[in-house]
Amino acid sequence: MAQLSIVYFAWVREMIGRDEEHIDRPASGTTLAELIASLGARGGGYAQAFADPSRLRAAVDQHFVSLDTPIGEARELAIFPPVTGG
Amino acid sequence: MAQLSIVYFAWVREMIGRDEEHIDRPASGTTLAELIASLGARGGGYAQAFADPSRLRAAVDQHFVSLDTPIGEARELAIFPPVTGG
Amino acid sequence: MKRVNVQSEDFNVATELAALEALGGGGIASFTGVVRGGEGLIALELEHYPAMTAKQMERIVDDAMSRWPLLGVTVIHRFGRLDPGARIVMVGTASRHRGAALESCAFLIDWLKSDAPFWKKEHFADGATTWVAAREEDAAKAKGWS
Amino acid sequence: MKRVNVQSEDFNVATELAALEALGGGGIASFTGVVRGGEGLIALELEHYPAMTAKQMERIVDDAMSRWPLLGVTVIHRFGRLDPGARIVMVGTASRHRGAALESCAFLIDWLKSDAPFWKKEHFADGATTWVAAREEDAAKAKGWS
Repeated sequence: MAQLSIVYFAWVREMIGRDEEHIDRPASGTTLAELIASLGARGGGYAQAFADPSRLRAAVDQHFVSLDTPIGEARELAIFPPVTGG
Repeated sequence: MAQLSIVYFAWVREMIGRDEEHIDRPASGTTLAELIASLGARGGGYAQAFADPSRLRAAVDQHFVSLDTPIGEARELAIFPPVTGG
Repeated sequence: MKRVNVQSEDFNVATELAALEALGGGGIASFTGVVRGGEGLIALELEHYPAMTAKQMERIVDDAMSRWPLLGVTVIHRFGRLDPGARIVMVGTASRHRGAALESCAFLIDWLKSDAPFWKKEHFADGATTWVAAREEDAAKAKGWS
Repeated sequence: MKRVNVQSEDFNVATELAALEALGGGGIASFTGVVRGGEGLIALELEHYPAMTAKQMERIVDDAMSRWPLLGVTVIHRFGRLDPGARIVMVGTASRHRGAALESCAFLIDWLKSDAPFWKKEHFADGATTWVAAREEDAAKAKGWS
């Protein structure tokens, strides 16, 4: 089964307590929202970080995407709060 | 009779061949357009510079004004082409 | 000329602007963002997504260069821990037309705010820290360009 | 901070921007205009109306400061004979809000173009000279702010 790297930034990273992990990639039709919900079900920091998906943003293979995007053949998923650069 | 300084800039100055002169100030109700027409009547460089008043701009006592402004109690009149700074 | 840099060290605005001036364009616009002090702030920490940041900034710059007739664009964004008064970001644009230089500069900084993967954390004198919240206004400004 | 200067000598953009950065505002915008070369141009000569120029530039700066919440404005305009590539003018603005800094910078350069008493004469390699004609577009841009 293909692997998916997940990287976390800012308070998402801090709540989860890690900046990266590797999981078996779920079926290609799985949306990011569904994957995030399944990660949240782990409880603890995950549940806390992913309690309100409207506060989350994501990028797949370094492109911003909305949470209703299917994971497809993604190799890297990033989950983070809205950006605040500039 | 009160004196009026007239200063010229850019091609107006070059056509007239001087950058400043002093005249007796005309009656306060005289508009700049009327004064410019009377200067143009001197002929030569004046006639050439003032042939087309739509190409001229003016300032009275260092404030931009339109040519239909009366000369009033002005002490310094400036006549020049549209500005091209910046 | 296209120069995009993500770096922890400071940059020299004068050097960057001189390179843009040398392109012979006539007009150079710039914006520099610095860490605002006050209210007990002792440091601003900038986290970013290294695999994505420079790539994403290149995309934004390419977009600006396709929208305006630009001779050069420089975008530098710092990351790491910055003191109050430190420079965070600069955008510089050069064009034959002042409007193009000014508008593209505003476009770029608006898009960096809403579309570059950076996150700011404020550190205060009392030990408190806060992740800066994104402002809806910033997202709206960026969308206003599309 | 308000700094308005009309001078024949060059200015140092870095020094000017550093003074604006030191105001603690968070955002500094600038525009620098340089003499465009090409088409045989060997010099640009800027004539101005000394009794009026600085006064008029002060008025424009005061207007900008009443429209936007600015911590500092710097406007420097040169006169005299300038070589291709030489700096002619710079506008710098500092504000807590990047929008205010960027917009007021654009406002100021638009107004300098239409409302500061300068005239440009181009000198060409073949000895020809031309007074630069005002562009209606510039007057329209300035009026667009009112």
